[in-house]
Amino acid sequence: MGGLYFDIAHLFAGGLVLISFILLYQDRLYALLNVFALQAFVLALSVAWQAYVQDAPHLYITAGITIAFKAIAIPVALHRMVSRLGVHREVETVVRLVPTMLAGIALVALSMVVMLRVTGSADPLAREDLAFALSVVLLGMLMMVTRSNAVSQVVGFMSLENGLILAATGAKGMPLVVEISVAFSILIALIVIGIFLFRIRERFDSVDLQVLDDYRGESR
Amino acid sequence: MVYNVYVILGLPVITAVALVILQGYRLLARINVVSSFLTFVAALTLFAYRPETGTYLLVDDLNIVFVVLNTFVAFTTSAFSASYISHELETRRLTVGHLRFYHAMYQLLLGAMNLALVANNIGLMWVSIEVATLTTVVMVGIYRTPAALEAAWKYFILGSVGIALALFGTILVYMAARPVVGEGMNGMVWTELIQHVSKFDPAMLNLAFVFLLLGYGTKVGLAPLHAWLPDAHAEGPTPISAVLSGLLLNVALYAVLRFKLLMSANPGALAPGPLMVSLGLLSLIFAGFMLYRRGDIKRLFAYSSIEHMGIIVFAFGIGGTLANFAALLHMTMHSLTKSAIFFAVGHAAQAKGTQQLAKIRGLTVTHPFLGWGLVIGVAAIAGLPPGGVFMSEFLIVSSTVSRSPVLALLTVFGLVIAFGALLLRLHSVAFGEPTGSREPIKASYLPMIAHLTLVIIAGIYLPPPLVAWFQHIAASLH
Amino acid sequence: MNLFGNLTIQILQMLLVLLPAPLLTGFIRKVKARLLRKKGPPLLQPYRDIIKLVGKEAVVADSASWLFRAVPYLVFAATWVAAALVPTFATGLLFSWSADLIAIIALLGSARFFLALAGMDVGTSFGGLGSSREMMFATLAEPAMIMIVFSLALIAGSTQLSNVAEFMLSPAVGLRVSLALGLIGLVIVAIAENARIPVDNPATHLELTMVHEAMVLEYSGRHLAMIELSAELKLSLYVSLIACVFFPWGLAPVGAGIAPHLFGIAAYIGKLAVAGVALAVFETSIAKMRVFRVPDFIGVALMLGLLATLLRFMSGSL
Amino acid sequence: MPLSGYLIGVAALLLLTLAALLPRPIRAGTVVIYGGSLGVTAVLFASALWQLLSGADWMALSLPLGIPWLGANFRLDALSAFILAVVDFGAVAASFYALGYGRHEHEPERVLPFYPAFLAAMNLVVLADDAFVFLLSWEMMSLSSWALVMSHHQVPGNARAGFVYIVMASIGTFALLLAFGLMAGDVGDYAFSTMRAHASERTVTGVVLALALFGAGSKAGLAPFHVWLPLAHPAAPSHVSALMSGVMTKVAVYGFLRIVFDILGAPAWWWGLPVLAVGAITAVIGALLGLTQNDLKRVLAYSTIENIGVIFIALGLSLAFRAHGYGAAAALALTAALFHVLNHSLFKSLLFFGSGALLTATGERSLARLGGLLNRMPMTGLFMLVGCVAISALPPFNGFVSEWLAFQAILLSPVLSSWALKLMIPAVGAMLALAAALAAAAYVRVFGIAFLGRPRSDAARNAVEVDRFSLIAMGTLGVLCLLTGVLPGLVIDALGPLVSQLIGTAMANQSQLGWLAIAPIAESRSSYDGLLVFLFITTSALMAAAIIHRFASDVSRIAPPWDCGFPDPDSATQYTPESFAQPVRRVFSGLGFAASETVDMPRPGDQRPARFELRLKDLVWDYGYQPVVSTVFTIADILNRLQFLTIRQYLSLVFAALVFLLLALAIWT
Repeated sequence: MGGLYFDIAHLFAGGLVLISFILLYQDRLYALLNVFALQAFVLALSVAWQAYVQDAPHLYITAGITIAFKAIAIPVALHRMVSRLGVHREVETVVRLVPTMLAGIALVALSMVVMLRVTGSADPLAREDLAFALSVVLLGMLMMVTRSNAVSQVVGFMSLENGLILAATGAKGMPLVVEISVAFSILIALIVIGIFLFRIRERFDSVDLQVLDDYRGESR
Repeated sequence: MVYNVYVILGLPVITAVALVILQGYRLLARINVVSSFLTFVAALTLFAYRPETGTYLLVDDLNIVFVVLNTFVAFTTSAFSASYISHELETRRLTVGHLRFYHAMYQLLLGAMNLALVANNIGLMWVSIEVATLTTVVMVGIYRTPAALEAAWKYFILGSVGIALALFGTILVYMAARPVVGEGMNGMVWTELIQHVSKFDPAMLNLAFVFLLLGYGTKVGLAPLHAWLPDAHAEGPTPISAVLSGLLLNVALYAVLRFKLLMSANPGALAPGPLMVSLGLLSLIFAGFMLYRRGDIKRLFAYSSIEHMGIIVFAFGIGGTLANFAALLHMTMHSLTKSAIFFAVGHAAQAKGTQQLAKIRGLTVTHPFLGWGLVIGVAAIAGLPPGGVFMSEFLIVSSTVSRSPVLALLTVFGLVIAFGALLLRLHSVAFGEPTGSREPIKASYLPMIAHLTLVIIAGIYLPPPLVAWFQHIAASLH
Repeated sequence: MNLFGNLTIQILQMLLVLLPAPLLTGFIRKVKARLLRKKGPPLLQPYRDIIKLVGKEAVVADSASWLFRAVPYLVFAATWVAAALVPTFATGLLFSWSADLIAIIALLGSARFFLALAGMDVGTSFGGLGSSREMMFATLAEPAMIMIVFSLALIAGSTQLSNVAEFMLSPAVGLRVSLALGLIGLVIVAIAENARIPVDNPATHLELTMVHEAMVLEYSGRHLAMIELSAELKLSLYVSLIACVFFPWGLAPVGAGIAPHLFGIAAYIGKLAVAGVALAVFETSIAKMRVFRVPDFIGVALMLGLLATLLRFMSGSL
Repeated sequence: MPLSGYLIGVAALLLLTLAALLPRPIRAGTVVIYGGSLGVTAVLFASALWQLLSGADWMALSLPLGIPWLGANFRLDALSAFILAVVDFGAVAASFYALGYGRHEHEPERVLPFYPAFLAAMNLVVLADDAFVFLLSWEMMSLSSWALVMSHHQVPGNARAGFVYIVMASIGTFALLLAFGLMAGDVGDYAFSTMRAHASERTVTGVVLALALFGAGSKAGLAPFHVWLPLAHPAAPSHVSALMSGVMTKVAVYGFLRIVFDILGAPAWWWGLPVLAVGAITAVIGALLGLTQNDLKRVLAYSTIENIGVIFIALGLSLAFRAHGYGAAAALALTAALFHVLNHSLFKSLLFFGSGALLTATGERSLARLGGLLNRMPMTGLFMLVGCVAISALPPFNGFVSEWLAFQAILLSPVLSSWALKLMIPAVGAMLALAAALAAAAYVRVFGIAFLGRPRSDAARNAVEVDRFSLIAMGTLGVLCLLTGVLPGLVIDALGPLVSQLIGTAMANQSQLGWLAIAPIAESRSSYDGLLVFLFITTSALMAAAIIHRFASDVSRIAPPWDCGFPDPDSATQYTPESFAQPVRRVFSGLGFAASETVDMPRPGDQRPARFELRLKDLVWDYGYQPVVSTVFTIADILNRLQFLTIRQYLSLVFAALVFLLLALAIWT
């Protein structure tokens, strides 16, 4: 497999990490959703590329799912929900942006370090892919824990999951990728539905805990 | 060609479908029990006729024990749930519609867990554990009270993250395997992996194990990944609490074990022992302290589950034939005892109409049978003889102390802390001036009695075949 | 001959501690009176008291139990047996081996135990007061006594009084610090145990700090006589104990002829007289102390005993 | 009887437990259960005694139970035979007593099932020959006795007593578990025989000694681990209290003997020190605190602590002598300890039976509401008197003999070469004497307040004598207290075989001495003849009485008390238990307890009553245990915050764990 293939795959993977950073940087919900759609799109591209490189046609299905579901359906749904719930546009962050970005960079560095310890026995393409995938995963999680708004947390989770798909597709000849992506799509769908259902609370953070304590018979 | 394993997997699913279609909750409950029983019988036949290993399915010494235990507790729990649910109907906490859903989910959960146990394919295992989680999520939320929804939601989110981590770990394992066993399905087939693991890339394996331990550890409920567990136990229907504590935790534990095997089979990889030991100790001591401030009886025993999972993981981490044997024994005993406790607790909560410890007092006076059942159960789970837990804790501590006294001391510390808390609660619940209603409730004590009897017998006498079995596994786990 | 001889000696001994006991008390009273320039009661007054009391009817409180009537005899018996085992004029006592020094102390302990019970039997406030204080003194006096016994036993290599006495006679003794300490301690304990000044006042009935007399307040007639007699017996027991251990001169050795025994008796009488005078002088020269100072007083004895024992443990020569 | 016979006996007791679970008319149940236990334990006692006296050789047996590859091993040697005899005799007495006493039980279904189980467990502990069976039965013993303590769970305070008890017990068990783990070492074989075999290559003996002292000692009631005992023992029904105090503590002593004297191997020179120190402190603390209590059963419980202290002093001496190679002296000390084990089991059971009788007759446990009972319950009173004299270590009863032997052992200590021991042992001797004197005071107080004087409550005024069973049980024990006191030689000779089993040598055979006297080392050194002393006292007392009654007056007039001319009809002016203890309180305050008295005396003309307030503080609890408890709860409170985080915070926990592990990977691999 020539350098070109490698570079293109590399490009996509790196692009995903970059977009994750942009996600971290966003402070508006709509913008956030748009960026996420972009990430999903790039992911789809990279999956498709992998499908082509590994000539594994089933990966095209994954790519299709990604496009249809993550790049279009979910963002749209979330758009509508944001407007429906009238969640004020500001993404209230728990940690301010700058430290978050720094942490993100540190995480990327970390993932590089741990991943590059892996001997070259696995082919470099996979290694790089995995390194990027790991950073995307970590960044997604970072987003989940630094944003207190339900929507942005969903987005965080989905970008985390993008990282997983990236890794899965990067792993040459990995079976069950399609099933996995389907399963994850279902999962995300459930989460989104859940947010719709429980619009009582517009964030994962449960509302006043003291109230719940009365139900639980627990006391601080 | 032997079909029993397909029965174990298929029957629950078919039953689930049937339960969705059929009418009449008594019928549903009966079907539930019968089908669970049949599954159990089929699982028993595995001892006799073992299906040959395939790409997807594997029945070996290790998981056969899990399967049998799993199906047995599932069966007794379904019997308990029959009487429990009927009371819930009378008190209008659930509707018939809910029940249909509930029973279907119950069977689905059972099937998913069995699949996770007999899967020879780490991807398949992952998928089925996810399915199991989702079904339990739904059942935890079934009461639709804000607290229940809260619990379900928390469980759902944390579980999803855990699943994600586990998946990443799985991918990494595949990546590690691919250069050796080649591309395609083989890279995920357990038997292939364990054969060639010694040639895998250690660094990759280490990374994979970190993710798998955290991912499945979330399901096991190890601190600090435990957050979902207490609420899920407390807010769902009690049969589900029993299943969660008695079975689902074991299944996740089984997954961790499998990967521990991989790790320890690879010379280059860092030993999984220390990781598991420290996580186990952390969970043990942490849960021990958390027990003191509980105000909700089911949450109390949920934390005690965390504590015991900690002990088991600790013992597996210590390794060695003795400790592994003890860990397997402890796991079995914990499943039986804890589910028995939840049977008692469920009826007690129904009898008193509350789950708050402060409002349940003098149970041995008002409901002697439940009260003493609870006393025996808690005594057994706290490690008092003649419960089987006593034997396993004896083996764990005494086999640890000679190797590293400090660890043994820490373990004893945690055990004592937890013991104190449990007994403190037991005193207020079982003894003293009784409160609440005194009229008896109609309950099926049979499952509870069966479990407790087994536990007590096991504490004094372990049948040789079982022992041989455990020892064999323990040796293979090294 | 030997067995017979020892038997006679034993019997003589029993009488010899019993009969002069009242005399000793009378003698002490007389000397004290003289020291105070008083005439004092006649020397034989204690005998007269006892005989008179014995003859009178006994008044028993209606709330008393059978124990109240039994105690005087028990106390008397225990004290007498204890006294009979302390060599006074000869070492070869037939039954001396049946109880060693520790057992003798324990016998006195039994006597005290029952006396204290008797004090509480009638259910008056005075009785309880006496008993509780008596027992409190005992809690300190007994360890002190045991310590002294230890130091002695460690020197003499025996707790058997006859053997101790023999050892003390032998030149092996020499002059030892621990012996001196032991002597002082023993004297203190003796004063405390016999309810003498400064611990207690034997000559009064209506003093709030009284101990022994408060216990026996309800006794009368023959019972009181028994109590008095055993008190006097106890006093002479302690005197003869001190004499036997620290001043064993004149004790007739085993199997000696008649003459040594007579000499021994004479020596014993002499020792009693000396002790009486000394006690009288001591009691007239100091004042009684408050009850809660007494523990310190007895504590001194305990310390001395412990010190003596430790010295012995440390080196053989002290 | 073969060893299997004993196990069958145990099985029979367990069957009785099951039988007690069946529904039945209560009276019948009481008779069946206690009668059954009586029969079984009687057989066990007889055969154990025979085993001990006949010197039949040891028996071992292994059953396919317990830990599979190890099996359940049992052994009956001289030591276990002796303890077995003590245990089962106590059981016989208690069961017989309970035939009468058990009828007054309100909720027999909470007592009957656990009573036989308790007996069975104690028997098993003594028979066990491997660590697992030992600890299993040990913990069963705790568990069943805990259930018995909880039988009156609605009485305020009992629940707390039960809780403290079961927690302390299981901590002790864990200590023993660690000890056994260390002794098994890398061999990993928990059979005592194997441990004995590997005694030589053991390195951590000191730790094991400490663990054993803690584990067994906390069960026996050694200070400062004694706090549970005065709570738990009184809470149980009296016949159970008797078993717990008189017998179960002995099983604990057995545990210590088995581990330290038998399995652990040759002692180091310093082993004696901690044991002696702990024993002496325990003896004094127990005696002191016992003197300040008002609850009769609590006084008895504290005196149990005191006696355990005495036993451990003797054990410490024995260890010291043995370590320095003085076999005879070690044998003497050990004999003293075992003799005291026997004695204490006798008179402590007797006293608890008595307290039970008082409870039945008056419904009162507080001394302050008793009084004058000797006239109303003459037999009970007499037996209690015997018990009080015996436990106060006064001749001619048995308590004195064992303490006398202990003193004789102390007198031998100059031969020891170690200076620490030289310095320590005299002090220990003084504390032993102090404890004995304090005990005497305590029992004068108990008997004087409860049985003498005038009744302090209507309950005491209307008390009547108790049932025949109780009286016979108490009488038998009383007679035995006297017999073992006047015939100590026989007991010492009977103890010979097990002493030589543990030490290698035994005391010289006492039966050659004339007049049934005993001489520990040599007759020239010291000797004691309980029989003669007894005869002398009785004869001279009777003689004196006879002479006076015959030749002088035997008339006596019943009159109101004189009381120095200030007679007071009100029985409230009698000495109360508090006032009796006041002198000792004042003198010893600060040793283990702190007493503070406040007097509020109104000025002349002021109408309000004067008030005297007495506060007692248990220093051991306040400064030893309270801090631990509060620390645990503080930590629990701090950690409890983690129960109330938001989902996002929980996620951050997971995230933190992940990052931490990845960092670890990055750094350490």
